[in-house]
Amino acid sequence: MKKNLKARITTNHEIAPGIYEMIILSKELSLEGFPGKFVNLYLEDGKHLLPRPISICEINAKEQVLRLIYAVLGKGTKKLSMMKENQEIHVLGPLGNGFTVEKGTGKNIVIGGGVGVPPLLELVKQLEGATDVYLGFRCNPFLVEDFKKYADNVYLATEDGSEGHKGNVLELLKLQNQEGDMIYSCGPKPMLKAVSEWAKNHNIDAELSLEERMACGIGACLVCTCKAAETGDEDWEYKRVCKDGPVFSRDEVMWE
Amino acid sequence: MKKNLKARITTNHEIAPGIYEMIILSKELSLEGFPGKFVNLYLEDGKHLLPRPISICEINAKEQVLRLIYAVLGKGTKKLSMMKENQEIHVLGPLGNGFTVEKGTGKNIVIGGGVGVPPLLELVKQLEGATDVYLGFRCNPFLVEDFKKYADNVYLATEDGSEGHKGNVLELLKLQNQEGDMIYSCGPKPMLKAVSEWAKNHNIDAELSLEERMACGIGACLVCTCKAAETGDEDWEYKRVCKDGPVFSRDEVMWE
Amino acid sequence: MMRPSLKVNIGGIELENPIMTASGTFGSGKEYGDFVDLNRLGAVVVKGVSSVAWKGNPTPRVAETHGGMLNSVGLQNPGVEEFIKKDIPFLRGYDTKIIVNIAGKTVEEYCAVAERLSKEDVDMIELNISCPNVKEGGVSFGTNRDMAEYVTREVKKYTKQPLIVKLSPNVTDIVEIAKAAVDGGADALSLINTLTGMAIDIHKRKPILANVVGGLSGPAIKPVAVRMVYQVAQAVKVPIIGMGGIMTGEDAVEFMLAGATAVAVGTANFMNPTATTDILEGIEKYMSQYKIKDIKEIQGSLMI
Amino acid sequence: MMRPSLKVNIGGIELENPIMTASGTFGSGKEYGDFVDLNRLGAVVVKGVSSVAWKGNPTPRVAETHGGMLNSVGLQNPGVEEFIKKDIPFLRGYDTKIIVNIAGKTVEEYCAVAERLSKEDVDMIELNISCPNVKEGGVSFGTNRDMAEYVTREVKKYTKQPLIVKLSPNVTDIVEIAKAAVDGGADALSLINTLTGMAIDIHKRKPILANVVGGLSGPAIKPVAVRMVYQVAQAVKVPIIGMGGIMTGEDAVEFMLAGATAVAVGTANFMNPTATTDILEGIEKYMSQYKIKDIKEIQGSLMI
Ligand SMILES: Cc1cc2nc3c(=O)[nH]c(=O)nc-3n(C[C@H](O)[C@H](O)[C@H](O)COP(=O)(O)OP(=O)(O)OC[C@H]3O[C@@H](n4cnc5c(N)ncnc54)[C@H](O)[C@@H]3O)c2cc1C
Ligand SMILES: Cc1cc2nc3c(=O)[nH]c(=O)nc-3n(C[C@H](O)[C@H](O)[C@H](O)COP(=O)(O)OP(=O)(O)OC[C@H]3O[C@@H](n4cnc5c(N)ncnc54)[C@H](O)[C@@H]3O)c2cc1C
Ligand SMILES: Cc1cc2nc3c(=O)[nH]c(=O)nc-3n(C[C@H](O)[C@H](O)[C@H](O)COP(=O)(O)O)c2cc1C
Ligand SMILES: Cc1cc2nc3c(=O)[nH]c(=O)nc-3n(C[C@H](O)[C@H](O)[C@H](O)COP(=O)(O)O)c2cc1C
Ligand code: FES
Ligand code: FES
Repeated sequence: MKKNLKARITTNHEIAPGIYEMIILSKELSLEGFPGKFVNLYLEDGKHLLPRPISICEINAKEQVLRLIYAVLGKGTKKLSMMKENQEIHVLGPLGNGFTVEKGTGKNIVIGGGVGVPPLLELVKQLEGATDVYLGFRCNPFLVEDFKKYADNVYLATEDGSEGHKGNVLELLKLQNQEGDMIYSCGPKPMLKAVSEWAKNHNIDAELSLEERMACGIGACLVCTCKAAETGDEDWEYKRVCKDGPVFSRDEVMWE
Repeated sequence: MKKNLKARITTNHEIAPGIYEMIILSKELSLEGFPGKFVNLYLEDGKHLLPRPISICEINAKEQVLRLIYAVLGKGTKKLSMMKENQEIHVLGPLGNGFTVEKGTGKNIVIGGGVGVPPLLELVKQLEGATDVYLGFRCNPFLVEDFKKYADNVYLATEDGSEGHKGNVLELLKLQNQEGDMIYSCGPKPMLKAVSEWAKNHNIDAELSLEERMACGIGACLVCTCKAAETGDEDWEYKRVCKDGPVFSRDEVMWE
Repeated sequence: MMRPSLKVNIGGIELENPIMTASGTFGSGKEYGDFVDLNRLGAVVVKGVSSVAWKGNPTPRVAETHGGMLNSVGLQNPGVEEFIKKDIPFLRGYDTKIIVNIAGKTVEEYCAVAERLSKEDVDMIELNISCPNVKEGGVSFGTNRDMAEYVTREVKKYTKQPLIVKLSPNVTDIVEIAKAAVDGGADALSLINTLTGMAIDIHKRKPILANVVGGLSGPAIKPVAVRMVYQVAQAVKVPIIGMGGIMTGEDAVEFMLAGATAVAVGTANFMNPTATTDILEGIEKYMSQYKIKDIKEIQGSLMI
Repeated sequence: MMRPSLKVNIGGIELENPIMTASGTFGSGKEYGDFVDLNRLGAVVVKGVSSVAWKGNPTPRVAETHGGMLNSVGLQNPGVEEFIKKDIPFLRGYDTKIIVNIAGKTVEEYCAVAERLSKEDVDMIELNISCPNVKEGGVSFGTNRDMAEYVTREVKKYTKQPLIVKLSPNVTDIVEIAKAAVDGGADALSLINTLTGMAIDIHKRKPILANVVGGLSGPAIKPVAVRMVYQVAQAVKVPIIGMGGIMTGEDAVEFMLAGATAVAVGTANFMNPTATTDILEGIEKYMSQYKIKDIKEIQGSLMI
């Protein structure tokens, strides 16, 4: 059940250039949290009315906290980054459908790019099968050590070559001749499109987590749609990223 | 010279029900401060764009602070009251013309009502002549002890009779058969109008401090006008409370 | 003490209270049902419905602006048959009125939806002649006096329920259009729909909305909405449903003082899913503060 | 490195940079001279001037709204003779262009002010056919195609300076009015003036403004202003001065991308007296970030 509440911020600090970690305390949210789901954060400043959707990076039900990792991109995330510990924040969530963890009993390939990396951490923690993780960054990787705790292998790519493979994750994936039964991925659209094609070519099932600008976050306003089609169906329709997604199966998403 | 700056709040707390004292630290403002002048306080929250004009209650040039006393009336003053010590606040000031302290060398009558009381404190401190002060409140008087420090006599009236004379200051003034050479007054319009008439009847010079809704605060936008006429002149014009006032001489103001 | 009455009457239909949802912001209520008790709403006004399914516009469909937002959904909807099958049974499970917002690209399409719904168990029809997000029809009906009257008159022939006409604020003279709709047979008026606006991403040098322009809603537009409600209330006798930036009970009271009989809550839902019932409670608080026993004492009681 | 050029040309007059003040928000610059170096402004657009002194409307003349404000000053001004005597000499002391906003209740009055100013040392005339705060004339010229063309054509006969026509956003079709002004001979267009709005004090049950309605300005209206600048820029060839809620250099860039040649800063001055030069610096920062050497590269460079 979705919650509309005020949660206390216990941590909010920079963990990599422009990347922040926010930990919020809420029993309800920690109980309802699920990998791939997200929360709406509200700025409540009179100027920025719309929520900022941020994925759940980690859940600790025992400590009753959610860990969120976000990039400072525009005015809203800038404001988020200036919020202080012990402040309360208006949160709506968990929202969306999340990944199908049950599909991950075989060999899993998890592919993340940039700010698409954080939502995959809780997933990797919960996946039963063997899991190889591919993480791509422009520069300044983050969360890599966290993934190493739970994954079988973690492969790293940076565009500037500062750490790991110089280039993108797709190249790395091909270099490794990676094999597997199930793919989970989150990241920028071009990356997801490439992952989707690679998965199709290798006949591997895949789940992709998309992003879109949102308003309600719960499926009522229809602003956050993406083009989707039932498998093999040419007659596409606009589906709601916030409610039907953010996680879609490989064949559902129609790329432009 | 007017200043546009950020000042540090050193104190901000309730001193009577719904009445707050805010002390702000600023060398520039404390040097330029003058009785009857005011400052614009900005909320900078994206929702409330217009400044809140608040009079200077006391100036301490040595400690480089201004004391402001304000009532929580609407949304903006509510927000002001929630500002914390050590926070910075955007201030523009000192604004307006202030009282003519030089006229106060004889016997002064100072009359304040409600939130019109605070701006008179620094005036009374600076007046050279003997000064009798009349303060009127609905209930819950404030600043009375401060005035006692500097005035020859302080007369108090409350509408609910909880302290001092039960009724308004005008009655008290008449009861005392108050005499004097110069009147200074600030308070609600009906009170100022009555003071003005009493002054005219007794042929005493008077300066009255008015209030009006403002935008620029510096005389450029013409939203804050009041009807004013040169002495004896029927051909009135709209004068700017923020720049030509807030202090006007008795004969200038045309009452509705 | 007697509980104050919040009942209002629109086109002969009595609503428990004046709180409605603004079309397009509340779906058909299902999603918000997780947060608010739909029984407490005066009426649920559903997302615009057309005779056949409409896909709507490409994304991005939303842009944030100072104190407001732009949307360019473009009336995506599954068509009237889907709506009848899925949403009416759901909403009939609650003790609230159902108002169906209808859309069309031609007068015939509007009439077709109205006729189809006339046989269904819905309480009122809201004719949207003001959506700025569809190229044909839609807004051109709402910005032309004669077209507004004509489309109202035609649709009125096909609907059995009271007909509300929803007006566009993007006009020189809102009173003229309001009178035209009343002349055409409108039983009530809804105003305002969104103001046409635009936002640009200066870094990409591109409009934020794929559709370039969109409809501005939220508190930013409230002063325009209050003004239009006030002007129209002076000129027509039918009830007005006021909307545009209502975020609090105080905002709702402002619209009723200006002349609205009921109010609709739109963008506020996105910031707070319990906005509708919070606003209802705000109105109740205002009424108890001023010892107002019947909400009708507020409506149009502005002193000029 | 060469300093980037911010020069813009309006009606044959070259401005050092695109920053102007919005009429009525900056007086004649005297008061703001305490805070900003007037030499750094592309132009000072002064408060509306009429042939004789106007008293303006009763107070309160201002109301705060969410992200905006309403004003109902009603063009209080001391008349053109006072203006010429006091303000022109003051402004000529600075290296900035002088643009005089003119007001009238009849076409004859507009022409009289224009004619009187044609002999004076001012750089341009801005014809305000869009003020919502005067009952006669004013706004009715700005909301009617034929009247807009007519008053422009007449005033043009009497003025020697380039003529800017300032448009009202309270119209169904801004492009139609813009074209009419250009047909009438406008050398440039200013848009937008304020949107007509209203605010109510729910505790007193009275309108906040003594004049009941007023003009909405500030960031709340920016999306409407950007949209209108964009639409008009597609339709006319004369330069556009964009305004409406510009608070930052980024906002100014947004207007220029939409098609404005210059921008005017209004309500922002009230929140921050150094807004004009802060915005100028914001534009310079944007230009250096994207290595833009000439501001003309920004203007209208939106990619659709
Ligand atoms: C389901 C989902 C999960 C997300 N999870 C994360 C995460 O875990 N970590 C993270 O760093 N980012 C995440 N994002 C992206 C994040 O929401 C945006 O970066 C953020 O909203 C930008 O806000 P801003 O105010 O800084 O930018 P601005 O550009 O100032 O925002 C303006 C408006 O556009 C919206 N917007 C701008 N960029 C995006 C975007 N990329 N996606 C959606 N809305 C956007 C904002 O929400 C706001 O409404 C997620 C997005 C979605 C849809
Ligand atoms: C020159 C001057 C000096 C003042 N000095 C003091 C003082 O020392 N102490 C004090 O308590 N109050 C003082 N006031 C009044 C004070 O400015 C208002 O009470 C305050 O602005 C109300 O703001 P709000 O947001 O709480 O009310 P809201 O009603 O929410 O404000 C809405 C808008 O109206 C304006 N407004 C509302 N009431 C007034 C008012 N009475 N006068 C001017 N603007 C108003 C606000 O500034 C704001 O722009 C002074 C006013 C003026 C003009
Ligand atoms: C996302 C969104 C979708 C909308 N869809 C519709 C619609 O389908 N039909 C309609 O008549 N109005 C539609 N509107 C307009 C609203 O019903 C309402 O008139 C407007 O948003 C002003 O109210 P608000 O400021 O409270 O949102 C929509 C508004 C938004 C924000
Ligand atoms: C207090 C005030 C007075 C104004 N007076 C005039 C005027 O005399 N003539 C005019 O053409 N526009 C006038 N305007 C409109 C502004 O010039 C400008 O078009 C409008 O405010 C939008 O810009 P902004 O949002 O930056 O303020 C006035 C605006 C305000 C707020
Ligand atoms: S954000 Fe409203 S439907 Fe997705
Ligand atoms: S507030 Fe602008 S002139 Fe007084």
